[in-house]
Amino acid sequence: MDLHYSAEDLAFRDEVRSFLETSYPDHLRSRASRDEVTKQDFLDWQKILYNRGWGAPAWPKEYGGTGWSSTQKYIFQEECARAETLGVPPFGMSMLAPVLMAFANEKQKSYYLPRILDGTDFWCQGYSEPGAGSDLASLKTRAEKDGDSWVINGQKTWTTLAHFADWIFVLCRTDPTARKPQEGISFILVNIKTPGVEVRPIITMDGGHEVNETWFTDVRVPLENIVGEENQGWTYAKYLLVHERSGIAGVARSKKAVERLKHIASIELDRGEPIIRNADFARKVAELEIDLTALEFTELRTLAREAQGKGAGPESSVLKIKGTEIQQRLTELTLEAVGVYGAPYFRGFPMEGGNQFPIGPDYAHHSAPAYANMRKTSIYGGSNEIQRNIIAKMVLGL
Amino acid sequence: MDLHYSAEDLAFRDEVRSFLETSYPDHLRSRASRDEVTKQDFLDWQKILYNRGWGAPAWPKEYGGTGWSSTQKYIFQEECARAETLGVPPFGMSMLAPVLMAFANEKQKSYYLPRILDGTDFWCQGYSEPGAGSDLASLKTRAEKDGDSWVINGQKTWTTLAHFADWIFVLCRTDPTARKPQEGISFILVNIKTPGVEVRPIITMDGGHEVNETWFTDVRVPLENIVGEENQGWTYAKYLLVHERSGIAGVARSKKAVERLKHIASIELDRGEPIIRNADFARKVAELEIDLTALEFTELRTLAREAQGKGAGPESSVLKIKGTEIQQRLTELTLEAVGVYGAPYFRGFPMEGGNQFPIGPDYAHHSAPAYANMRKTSIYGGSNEIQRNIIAKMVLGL
Amino acid sequence: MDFNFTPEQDTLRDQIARLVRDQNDFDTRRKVSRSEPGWRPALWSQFAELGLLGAPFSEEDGGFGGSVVESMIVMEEFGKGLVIEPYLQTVVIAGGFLRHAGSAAQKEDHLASIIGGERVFAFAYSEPKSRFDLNDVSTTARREGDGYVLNGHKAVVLAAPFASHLIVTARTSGAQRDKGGVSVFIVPKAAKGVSTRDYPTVDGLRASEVYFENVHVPASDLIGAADHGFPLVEAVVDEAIAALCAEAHGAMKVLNQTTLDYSKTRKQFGQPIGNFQVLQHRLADMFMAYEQSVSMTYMVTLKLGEPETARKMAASAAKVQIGKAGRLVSQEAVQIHGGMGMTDELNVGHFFKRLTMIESQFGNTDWHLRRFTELSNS
Amino acid sequence: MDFNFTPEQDTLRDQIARLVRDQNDFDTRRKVSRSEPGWRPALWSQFAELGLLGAPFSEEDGGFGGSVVESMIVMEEFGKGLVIEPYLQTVVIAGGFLRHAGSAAQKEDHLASIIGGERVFAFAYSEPKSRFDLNDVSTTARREGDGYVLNGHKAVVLAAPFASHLIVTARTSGAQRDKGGVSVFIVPKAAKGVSTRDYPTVDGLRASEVYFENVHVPASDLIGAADHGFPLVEAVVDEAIAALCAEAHGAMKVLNQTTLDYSKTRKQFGQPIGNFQVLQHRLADMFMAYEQSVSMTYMVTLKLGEPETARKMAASAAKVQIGKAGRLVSQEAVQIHGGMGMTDELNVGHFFKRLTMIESQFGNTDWHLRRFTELSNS
Repeated sequence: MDLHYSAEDLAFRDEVRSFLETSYPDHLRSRASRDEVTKQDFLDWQKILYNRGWGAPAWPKEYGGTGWSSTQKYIFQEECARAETLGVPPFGMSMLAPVLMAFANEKQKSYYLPRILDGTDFWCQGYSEPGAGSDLASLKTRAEKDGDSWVINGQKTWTTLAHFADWIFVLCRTDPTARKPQEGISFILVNIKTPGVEVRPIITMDGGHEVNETWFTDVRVPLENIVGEENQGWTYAKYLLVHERSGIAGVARSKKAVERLKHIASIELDRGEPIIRNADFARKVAELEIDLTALEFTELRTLAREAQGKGAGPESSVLKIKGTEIQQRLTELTLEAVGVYGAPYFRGFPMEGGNQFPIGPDYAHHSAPAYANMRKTSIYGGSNEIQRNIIAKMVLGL
Repeated sequence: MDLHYSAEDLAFRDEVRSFLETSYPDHLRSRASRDEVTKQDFLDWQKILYNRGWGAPAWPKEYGGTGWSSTQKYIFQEECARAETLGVPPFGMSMLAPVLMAFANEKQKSYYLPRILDGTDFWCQGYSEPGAGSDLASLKTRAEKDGDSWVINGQKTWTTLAHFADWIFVLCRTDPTARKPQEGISFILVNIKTPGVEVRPIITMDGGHEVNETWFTDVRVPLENIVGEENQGWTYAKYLLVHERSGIAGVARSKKAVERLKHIASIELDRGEPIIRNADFARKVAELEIDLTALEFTELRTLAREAQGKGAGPESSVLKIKGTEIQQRLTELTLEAVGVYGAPYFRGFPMEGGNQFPIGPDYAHHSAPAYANMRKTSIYGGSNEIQRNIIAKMVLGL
Repeated sequence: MDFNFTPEQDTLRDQIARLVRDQNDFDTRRKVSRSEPGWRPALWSQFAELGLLGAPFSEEDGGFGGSVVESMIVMEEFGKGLVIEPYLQTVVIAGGFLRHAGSAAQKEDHLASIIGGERVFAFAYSEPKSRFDLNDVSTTARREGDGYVLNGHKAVVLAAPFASHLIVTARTSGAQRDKGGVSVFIVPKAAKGVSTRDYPTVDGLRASEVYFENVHVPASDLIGAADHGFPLVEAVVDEAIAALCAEAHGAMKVLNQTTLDYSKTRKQFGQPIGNFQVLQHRLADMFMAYEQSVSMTYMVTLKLGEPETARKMAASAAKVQIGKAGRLVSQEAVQIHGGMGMTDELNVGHFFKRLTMIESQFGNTDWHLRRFTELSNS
Repeated sequence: MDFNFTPEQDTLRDQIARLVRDQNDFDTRRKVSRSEPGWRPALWSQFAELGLLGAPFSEEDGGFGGSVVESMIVMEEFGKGLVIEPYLQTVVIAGGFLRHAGSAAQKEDHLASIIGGERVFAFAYSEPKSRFDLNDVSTTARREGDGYVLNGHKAVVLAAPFASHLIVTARTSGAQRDKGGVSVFIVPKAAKGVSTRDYPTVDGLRASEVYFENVHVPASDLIGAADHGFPLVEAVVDEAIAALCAEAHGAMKVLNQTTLDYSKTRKQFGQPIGNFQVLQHRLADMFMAYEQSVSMTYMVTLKLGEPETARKMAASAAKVQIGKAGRLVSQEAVQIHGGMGMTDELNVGHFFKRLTMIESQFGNTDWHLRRFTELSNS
């Protein structure tokens, strides 16, 4: 047992760090703490990574990935968090791509994967439906064969960043007569410009626009747009859900956020002293730091198991639950730290003087919307209730 | 709306207070904080109350009770807690007696009730069985008619203070062919000296002896010892469970215990200062006090509803849950306050010098066993999980 | 001991409930809060006509002879409907200052206009660095001639965008955090030297940063004794806390009911999600949190007349309970609603945001826990 | 980065597990703990024969070349079996003092006897008023001639009833709570002037109040430098904390498994209670608490060699996590077992009591949270 990085890993860390210092552009630096990230922001960052050969840290070399070890991937994540870079949207890179690599035909792989890698195609995910949130298998969107096309009708919801997307991968019911709800589902790729696809924004309570409803009305796509076998989509969907869970804990980003929180708490005053000196507040920050340390080492243990080929398995539910609880707690404490200046609300109201909000300290502007927004993390990606069910069933055998 | 006591109520409070000051005997005063209360202690205290005419504060006058208003009963409880008197075991006084008053025949009432009132009979409760904890209806103890007798066979468990008891009221299955588990149960009174009754102690993890297993082997009791109708025992059992829930919250006792805790915390040192000045400890005590205030006013609201004849109903589950959580928390914080002297254990080991324990401060001696012992409160009387089920079903309609 | 409402109080509640239902449905409220001017003067006039704005004032003050209990009823019903009109600032707070310490002339000048709905007040007390401490006052009121000259910056003054008058705390002596030396003034917003920057708040209200630049205030607009305003501010704020608690429990009541209803209709895995025992227990916990909040609201409301220490402890205890309960209920309501709970379209998120803001209004949970602790162990 | 055990470490674990299973089943352990002398010297000899007592010592110290990882393995397995023999006090703590600061002569004198199982140590550091502060030392060591004279009272000295030697902290200079002026001594329990009052503890161990009355100690029994013992004590106690964390997670592992097994067999309302979703989620929470505890045990064990601040923060963080997890797991295990969990007859209550005592050993959760906070924000 040993905690230390090897000399090679340390050299790699320095390489990543210096790349981020020199290559991460200023115009994206200021974005990170802003309300809305634009599609162009994502494309710019992906292009920079791609040009460096790091367009897909988690992919195997044969598909243009880096072929990094899990320690290297971990270091890369750590350094990106440290430098507060934009995240890379997971839909194409970490969700669709592994499914394509495992189940798509050569033609599909050679067409779609490079376009994800270089940022040509922006993907989104068509899973949830209004009647099927955590209960994915009860989906109703239909795809019927008609000549050389699938004809898709139905509605998806919570389609994150669909308003940026070029493509959407859609779970469709292709055999309505199947005995079990999990059967008779297919995994189909749809160009979002196809006639009949309509993306309608859902505004969330923080005032943001991240998610959408996506409607399909007689949408015709070529039969060849199916991935893998007809009616086997549920298998691929599940593969996607358990694959590539590394990073789900968000440890590196949360560590950076703890730093930010402590910085804010060293400025905000309570009885004339920095609030970090308030015993109650300090205790809550310490508890959070300690929870995060526990999560970090649980993730490291998981990575070690994965590196031995043992697979993360349902233990990744622990990472999801604890990771999101910490992310939520961070926003709760940030809002608490900023006191009365958590109240002013600016989104959607024209600002004077460009990027600078006029009221209260910068770090306070987004604190209440961020708190509200992060409630989503215990709902999406399989709600934390579902994750506890998974632990009970898969780990504990209940 | 008004919080103040009427002049009559204030006069009553003074009367109770002065009675307790003059009449509560010294030899019981020292008992309250001791390991084990003896049967004689209970009898002594009941006799004093009886002689004052206050043997049964909650009973109607016709049965020798006080006929007090609910405010008066509340005041009496408050004052007893304030004076740290012994409690009165509920089995005869608050559990059996209301059932007898409602369902027993005149002969039974006139025989049993006066003997409860003056302390002649000490009762215990034969409800739970090894296979039926919270699921009372699945009980297996049988009573079969044989001539002029019931013949009882089976086993009850968690029979609190059965080792003090003269009598036990027993739920028995009298119709094994009934369609539902709730049917075919009868409510039978058994003199504990009857041949075939055997009381075996259960030692709990705190080292104490409060509960027992009670075995029935061909125990013969007269047919007339049944209360109410044959096979209707479940009705009476439920009546008993919802009746007389006042005091279940234990507010008055917990208020006194908070005082004791704060006293301890003003003596015990942390970094050379009383630990009550430690911000974390003080916060926890304050949260407890506040929770207790909320519970107190919830109980007062319940009493007000009851006084209007609206009945406490399933809301009493709130009192049970919150009341026991507070009682448990009190012992947790007391153990925490006493620091290293929570560890020494004395029960069952001969002590030098009589009542005085030799190691550490008096108030520390019982702190760890008390913490362990109070875990029972969220298990007994319908576990707190069952109480939440009741709220969900009966109050929320789920 | 009595926890019953009078028939008059029951009638008052029914009237408000009907008004809120008819005039302040969720869509209307959302539209009003997102357009100018951010409130409805016409609705305010209706409040006045119905007598709501005079409910807690004595008859000799021109009111309808009610008390803090009437304000509790109003605020609870307003909480159920997420009402944004500034009853708290105008009636509870400004009205409270006038009731407690207003001179005959001040009452004469302001009370009838409050009760009649002509004047709206805001309470300018917090400052960029004061956090929740009412004694932390950097705004100065310099004695000059027959009056005072105010200079300073007040932060997040709720209802200021549509207020005609401000209640302002300012320092007439002492250092920034001294408890002595605080004075309270009534300042017309139109007074020379008062300027504001107005903005919406996350919970759909409006607020301003208010700047005082050599604002001349006559001595007759000082409320109470100069330098001794702090205990008065504390007393009024404790009343505001009681009112906020009522608003919060009203909001929780609706949020619990909405969540309960949703859990009975929304199906997952072939059954209503309310069948799942985990959600049942969490809904039971939400119910308990609500019940305890009602209890604490009654408690603090009925103890507002107690001696200072008891009153403060009651207010802090209630604020702590309501803060925790509001957080539990609002977070669980969103969680149980799932994605739908996150949307701007349902009222759930709006209750969530209001309860979140109430938690920090007039001191957050930690702040009141500390105040309670200090009073309890002193 | 490596979280794997060596084959030798795996073998060590297997050996201990077998020994504990064969020699320390629940009934035996309970009987031993309740009769005199309250431990088993014969079992201790077996530990020595198996090499457990030398596992963490270097080969040059006569040990088997292991490290803190070996102690972690021993303590985890001991935790699973609620072993009462004083490995922590003798090997981890006394061994730790000797490893860190023992003179050649002291190592020569004591290490072989520890490894061979001939000497048993106890650590006399806490005092009636010191709570958890290692620097709070009233026991005095007055310089006299070539040695020291000790006077004082040490509280709740675990394992002292059967110890041959004591490690004692005493003040050689400074005031009661000064960090300077603390010195560490080895004192044979048989030394003149040492007296004890022995008693059992709630978790089935044995402890003593230890009194020093003009106890003469030669300077050669001072460990480390006079007056500078405090950092040494802190370092050794952090190692003891790591070992306690391992013991605690071992205990939690068994308690979780026992509770899980029970929930699969115990029936209520016609089905195993493990079918109830509320219990499923609580068992999931217990599982998570255990997993996080394992992680924190590894973390602190592997960071014992870090610079002082990092080491202390690691130890405090781990102790906080383990304290909370132990409380959650032990309380839930009792609750899920229902009445049976309350009895002396099942092992559940015994694990409950041991985990409860671990929570306060070497500083409770609050104490370590504060230490962590102070280090984190300094």
